[in-house]
Amino acid sequence: MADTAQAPAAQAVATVPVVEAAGITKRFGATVALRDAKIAIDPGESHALVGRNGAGKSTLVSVLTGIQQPDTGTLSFSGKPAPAFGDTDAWRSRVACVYQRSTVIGGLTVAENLFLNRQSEGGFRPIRWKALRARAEALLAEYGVDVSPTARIADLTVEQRQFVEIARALSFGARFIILDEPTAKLDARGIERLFTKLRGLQEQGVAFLFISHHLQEVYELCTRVTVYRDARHILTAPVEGLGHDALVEAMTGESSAADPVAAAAASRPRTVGSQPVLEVRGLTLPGVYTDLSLTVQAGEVVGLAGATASGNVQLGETVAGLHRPRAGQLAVRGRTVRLGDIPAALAAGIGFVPEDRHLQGLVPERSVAENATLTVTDQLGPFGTVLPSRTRDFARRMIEDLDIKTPDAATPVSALSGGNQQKVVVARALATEPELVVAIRPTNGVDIKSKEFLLGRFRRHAEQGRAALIVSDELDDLRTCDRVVTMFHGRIAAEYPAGWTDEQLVAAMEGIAGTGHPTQPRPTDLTDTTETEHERDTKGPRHGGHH
Amino acid sequence: NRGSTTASGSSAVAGKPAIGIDLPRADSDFWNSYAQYLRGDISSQGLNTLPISSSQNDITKLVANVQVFENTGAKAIVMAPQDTGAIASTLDQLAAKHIPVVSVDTRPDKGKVYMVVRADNRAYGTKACQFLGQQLHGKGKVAEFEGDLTSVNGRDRSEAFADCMKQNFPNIQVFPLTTNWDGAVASSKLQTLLAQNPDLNGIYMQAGGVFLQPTLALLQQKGLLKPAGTPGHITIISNDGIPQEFDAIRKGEIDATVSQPADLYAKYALFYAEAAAEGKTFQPGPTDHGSTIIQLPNGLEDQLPAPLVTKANVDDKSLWGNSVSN
Amino acid sequence: MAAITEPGLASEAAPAAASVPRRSLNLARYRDLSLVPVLLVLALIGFIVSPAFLTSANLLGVAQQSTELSLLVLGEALILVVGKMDLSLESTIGVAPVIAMWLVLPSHGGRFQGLGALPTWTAIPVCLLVGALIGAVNGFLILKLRLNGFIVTLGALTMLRGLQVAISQGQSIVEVPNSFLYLGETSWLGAPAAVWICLVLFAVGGAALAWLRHGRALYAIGGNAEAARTAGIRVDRITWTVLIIGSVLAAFAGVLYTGHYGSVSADQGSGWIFQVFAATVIGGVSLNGGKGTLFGALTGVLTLQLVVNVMTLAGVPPLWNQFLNGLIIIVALIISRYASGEKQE
Amino acid sequence: MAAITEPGLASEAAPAAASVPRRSLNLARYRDLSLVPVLLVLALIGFIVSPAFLTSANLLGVAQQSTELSLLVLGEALILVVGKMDLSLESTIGVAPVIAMWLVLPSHGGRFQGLGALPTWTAIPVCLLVGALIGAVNGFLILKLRLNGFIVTLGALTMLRGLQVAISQGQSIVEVPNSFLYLGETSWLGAPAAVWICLVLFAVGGAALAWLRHGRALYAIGGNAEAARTAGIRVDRITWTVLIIGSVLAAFAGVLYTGHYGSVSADQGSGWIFQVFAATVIGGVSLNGGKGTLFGALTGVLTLQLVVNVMTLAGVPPLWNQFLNGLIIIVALIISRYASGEKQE
Ligand SMILES: Nc1ncnc2c1ncn2[C@@H]1O[C@H](COP(=O)(O)OP(=O)(O)OP(=O)(O)O)[C@@H](O)[C@H]1O
Ligand SMILES: Nc1ncnc2c1ncn2[C@@H]1O[C@H](COP(=O)(O)OP(=O)(O)OP(=O)(O)O)[C@@H](O)[C@H]1O
Ligand SMILES: [Mg+2]
Ligand SMILES: [Mg+2]
Repeated sequence: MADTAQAPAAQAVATVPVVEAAGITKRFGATVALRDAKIAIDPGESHALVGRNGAGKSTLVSVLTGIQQPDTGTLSFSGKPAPAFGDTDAWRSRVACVYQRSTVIGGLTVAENLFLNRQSEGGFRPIRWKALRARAEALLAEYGVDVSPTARIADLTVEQRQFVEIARALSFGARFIILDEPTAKLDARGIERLFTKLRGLQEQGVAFLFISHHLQEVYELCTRVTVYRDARHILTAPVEGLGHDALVEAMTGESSAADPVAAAAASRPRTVGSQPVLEVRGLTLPGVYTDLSLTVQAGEVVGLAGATASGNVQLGETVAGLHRPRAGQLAVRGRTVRLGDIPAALAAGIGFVPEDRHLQGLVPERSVAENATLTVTDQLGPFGTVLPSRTRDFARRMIEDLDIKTPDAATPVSALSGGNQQKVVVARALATEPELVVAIRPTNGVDIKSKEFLLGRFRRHAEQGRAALIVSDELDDLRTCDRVVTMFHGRIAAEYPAGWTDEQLVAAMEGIAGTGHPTQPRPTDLTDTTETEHERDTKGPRHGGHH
Repeated sequence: NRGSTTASGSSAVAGKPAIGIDLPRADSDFWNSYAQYLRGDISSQGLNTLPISSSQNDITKLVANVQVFENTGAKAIVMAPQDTGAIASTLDQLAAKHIPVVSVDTRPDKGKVYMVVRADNRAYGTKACQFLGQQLHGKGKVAEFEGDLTSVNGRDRSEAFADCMKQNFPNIQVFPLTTNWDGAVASSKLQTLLAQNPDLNGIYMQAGGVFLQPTLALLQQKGLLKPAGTPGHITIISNDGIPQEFDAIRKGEIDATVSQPADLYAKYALFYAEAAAEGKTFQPGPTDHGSTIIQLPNGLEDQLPAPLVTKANVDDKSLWGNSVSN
Repeated sequence: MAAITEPGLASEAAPAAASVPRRSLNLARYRDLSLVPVLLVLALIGFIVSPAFLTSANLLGVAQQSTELSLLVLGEALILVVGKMDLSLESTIGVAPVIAMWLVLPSHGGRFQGLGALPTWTAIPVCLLVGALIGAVNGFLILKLRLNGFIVTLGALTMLRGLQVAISQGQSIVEVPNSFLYLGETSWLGAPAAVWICLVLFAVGGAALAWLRHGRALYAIGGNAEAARTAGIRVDRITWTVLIIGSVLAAFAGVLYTGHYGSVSADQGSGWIFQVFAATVIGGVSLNGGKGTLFGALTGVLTLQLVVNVMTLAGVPPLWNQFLNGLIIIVALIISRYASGEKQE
Repeated sequence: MAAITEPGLASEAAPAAASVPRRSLNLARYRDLSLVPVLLVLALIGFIVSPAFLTSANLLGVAQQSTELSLLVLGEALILVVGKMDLSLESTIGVAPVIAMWLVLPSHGGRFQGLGALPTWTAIPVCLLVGALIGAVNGFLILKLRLNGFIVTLGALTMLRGLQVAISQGQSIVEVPNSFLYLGETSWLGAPAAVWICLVLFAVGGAALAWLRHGRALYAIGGNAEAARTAGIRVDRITWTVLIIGSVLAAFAGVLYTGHYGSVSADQGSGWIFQVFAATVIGGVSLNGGKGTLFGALTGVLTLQLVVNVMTLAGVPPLWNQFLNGLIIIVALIISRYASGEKQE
């Protein structure tokens, strides 16, 4: 492998793709995940793979990394046929990968996860932990992630975990690396750090397959792009010269409407009702946020922006009843809501889209219908009964309403692609027709069309005289909002009416906004003890009950 | 902490040698009666005993308890090893330490014992066979509730019963049913058997304490519980001699039982233990209490009488089942 | 999975979505019938080995023998679906009746000394109450103290059995209140009362799981407790309730047992928990929670009981009895696994 | 949790990373010591109730009585860490020696008829081989046929016990090969050989789990098998190996048991599995896999054994024996849960 780095060798293999897959077909029972799909990636190129949810991207990844065996098709690395299925070591020597699903082990330390199955040369060679920890520390430093190698993954934030995943994948020294939606779990600052690292590797001639639903990232990083649609290969073309709209059209198969911003702006009603839907007064959750007040008017879509440790997510969760704050009160349509009581919050008319759909959002084995109606089981029949017919009809309505791509209402939700799973979670939240819907990173891992759709859906919800609170750090999400409130270190940093610039908002999230915050520690900076506090305190409610 | 009190109490009991006693299990009628007799005799004879332990039918617990007796200065040990094989090495250890052992109810396969106090389980089986054979005039169908295949006593009874039947009553068809000493299992298997052979006319249950009530309940439901003497009556002989069986005999629900003398077990276990501690010795031959001592390869055995109890002698006061204190 | 799709959904879905493969749908429908083939095979063997097998007497006998076990299985199935475990059921079936009798039976006369603290008619209610109490305590230890459920209930298993021995002084109680005996002895419409009662309880339970809001919640909680919580389901409260119901069912099984066998033996139910789990799991209920139906669990019980019945009829040599028993469990497991086409765990 | 962080970590980490919260670090250090307080309390009680407690004779006795159980616990701990379960260990400890003797003992003379198929010296190797075979079969059923491990091994438990009964005809085998007896009888440096052997095995196992890649793989697999697979760990192969090792350890426990008690009894080890799980789990090994240490498991065994020892010394009335036993398990569980400050489940 190493010799391919040298110029002459590189010349020799230049024409031979590092990976070439052709005629790949993969079925999962009913669903065809890949139909006669192909892809070819040249040495040293950064190749983007885009497509709507369920297009088959991740499936291709699992085929390229030897996790799943294709039903048909040929696969070769640098001209040589792919290793036998199951010969994991051989696969890993050819391709490293950051999977869409987390592959770190919560019980183990950061150091061990980084070097999992490579802690020592041989299976029976003793592990030298000190050295290992040192290597881990060095490796993490490259990403500016300040986590102790001795910390347990379970105690890390989502973003820190993602960086451990990335660091591990990139540390194999492979000449070909796959990243399946690596930025989905990162905030702006984190994405920056990732890209600097990737560019470094690009210069060393490492080839990438980069999957993302953020097209600007594609333009930023990649030279060529391949588009999949409905499990088929649609096109492969150089990125420059391929316009945003053309790309979206290729992905969706329909000429794309105006971009989400415009769409949202156009549909934005000038008449924001004057009676408040949500009133938050002086909420305090020790170590997370202090004395927060916030009001959301009827017809309003409010964005609650903030970096990882800003406490915006916990505030959203508190409104939904997940945490019981120490002080403050919360009223919906003027009626105060019992704090820290999820059922009470629901009853008061608060719908909730949790941050992590796998941990908090879905019952994987259960059907789409049941997941979508989980919050309204009291409306599906008399005397506490749940009538199958009503359940089905209700579910069918939600499936149409949010155009969820599923074979049937009875399909277990685990068989849906990421984006469609997210839609089911949103369906669950909207099912109660809540006065206020609290959505945390609602477009996480959702394709561009669905993203437009979901944001538009929240907008429509607001226009029916209700309101939406969108907790996120993704600018796309926030653009659709009438107002954006930014938080920093558990306090409200600034507030922007529509029409803010990206710079303004990013700055505010980083704590550089006018509001007096002298220091601006990196969001993932764990050396700040107060933030360490956040991490542990907020884990409890959010990840408790998941074992 | 009863440990120390017993110890101090014992010093009051003018220097009598300390006896360690282990009960095999706490969840059976028979062994609880045995335990009660033990306590009675201990207090009445003012014996010096270490705290009584229970090994919950687990040989490893028994060995652990015996080890404690060793370390707390037992001069003799009374035990009832339900597993007669696995006690071997422990007996050797005790022999090495010159601590005599009285084994109640079971006869260790190996290892030295001072005295085995038990009624002959093979005799149980034979007596039951004889009784049934005569009652059924040598022909018919008999169900046999065997205990646990891993239990020595159960096996002795089964074998003796089978041998006797084969020799003396070839025309009686025996259906052996393993039950692991579980009344529910016995009941369900009997129910199945009755469906298969409605003309069943005899039952031998190897442990009345376990099988009596479930069997009676089943026959009751099936309307097969006819008093002795009336046509269609199923002849039942049980084993143990617990009061419930006597009641059943009086009511004519069952015909007989073999009384396994819990009182004598307790009495002579203590008697021999004390004798052993004081260094007395015994010879094979008849004893003063209507039993005979026989020689074993690894010690002596006092084979206590196990009378057959029928309507005729069911009210005999000398039967322990009639004098048991509850 | 079909074990957990809404009733009717799978069937009616077929026309609705052509995209849905027939195969998975069929599996869907068969999932909780996966033991039926096993039952048929057993029935066939039974029929071959003895004409007595197909007599109503025999089959009713099997049914009656299944009652107590099936109630434990019913309770355990509910508990497993909600994602917990309770081993102590096998002791509850014994200790609950004993405590009840200890409280109601007179303190003198009769071999077993009760307290006579309560009138005799209260025997059954008290018994059930004791069951509820046991379930509540287990729930407290598991849900509030967050102790490991498996091992807590394992401790409870030993402790409750010990309590029974201590109270009954290791003796079986023979003079039992008539209310107990009644249930064991009467038959309605030619079948033992206990059988009818069990059928009704299973029907009610099955209906609740399929059509009741709180019933459905069990699957949600078992499938992903955190997701259920964020959906506004009172996870702890419902789980706790289920644990209590399970123990009450076990206590009621104790009532039937006592009536059936006419006495409370000191080791009533001991060692049953293995059978309970075997029946529940070969019946298609997942140990990881969120999967399975009561109907499946019921077929599990019947399978185990039929095995014993057939082996007795066939007159299997006692020495090989236990071996065959274990072998058949495994074979049944394999058959049901392939009949349902689903990987377990 | 320290249970699975690297050795020495706790101590070194403190300076290394100020960023890691001190609290979790202390937990880390205490996690597998969480039973030590319990042991101390027991020792104290023992010391109070009887002077005989602190004698070397008594303590060595406890140690020796722990040996067989501790080997089963060692095996079960490994299997639990890798995320599986094996109930059949309690039968393997009995059936493996029996089969071995059946093969080596002469076919006539002696109460137990063997086949005399193999020379006597092969007794122990054959016994271990049988163990390996059992583990391999379990592995096949669980990993290849994808059957539910809990229930497969439950079936195996019954089946193997039945096999033992069938072969030994329910009798205990008294004339055992000397190689078996030797291990049970000899002592080295004043302590029984069995004790030394167990200590060594635990030390080896603990070291492997702490310092070997294959050892660490167990935690990875138990923690998240999918992730482990993507990391290139041969999940099935390693799991299978662990299952085999577990059964071999059980077979070896059978050898020690036979030597210790001078015979193979037909119900050798039956009912032990509860104790095995109790010891393992109160020792801090998680039933969900990926957590726990062998040292913790060992403290679990000692706790259970000390309880029996102390209760006997204290002369607990036999009727309350079992009750206390269960109660103490639960109390120990509570203490260790709060000592480690971790939610179980
Ligand atoms: N294990 C599985 N079982 C059944 N169906 C599956 C499985 N994995 C994927 N699918 C189906 O295959 C299709 C492709 O899934 P895949 O995850 O590759 O989409 P994707 O392009 O990665 O979507 P996303 O952008 O949301 O990640 C989807 O329809 C999905 O439902
Ligand atoms: N991790 C947590 N942090 C803060 N509060 C919590 C947490 N878990 C539960 N609560 C509070 O405990 C109460 C119960 O919430 P939960 O969602 O657990 O419902 P439940 O426990 O099933 O019902 P119950 O209220 O009867 O306990 C609610 O008020 C909830 O806010
Ligand atoms: Mg994907
Ligand atoms: Mg709660």
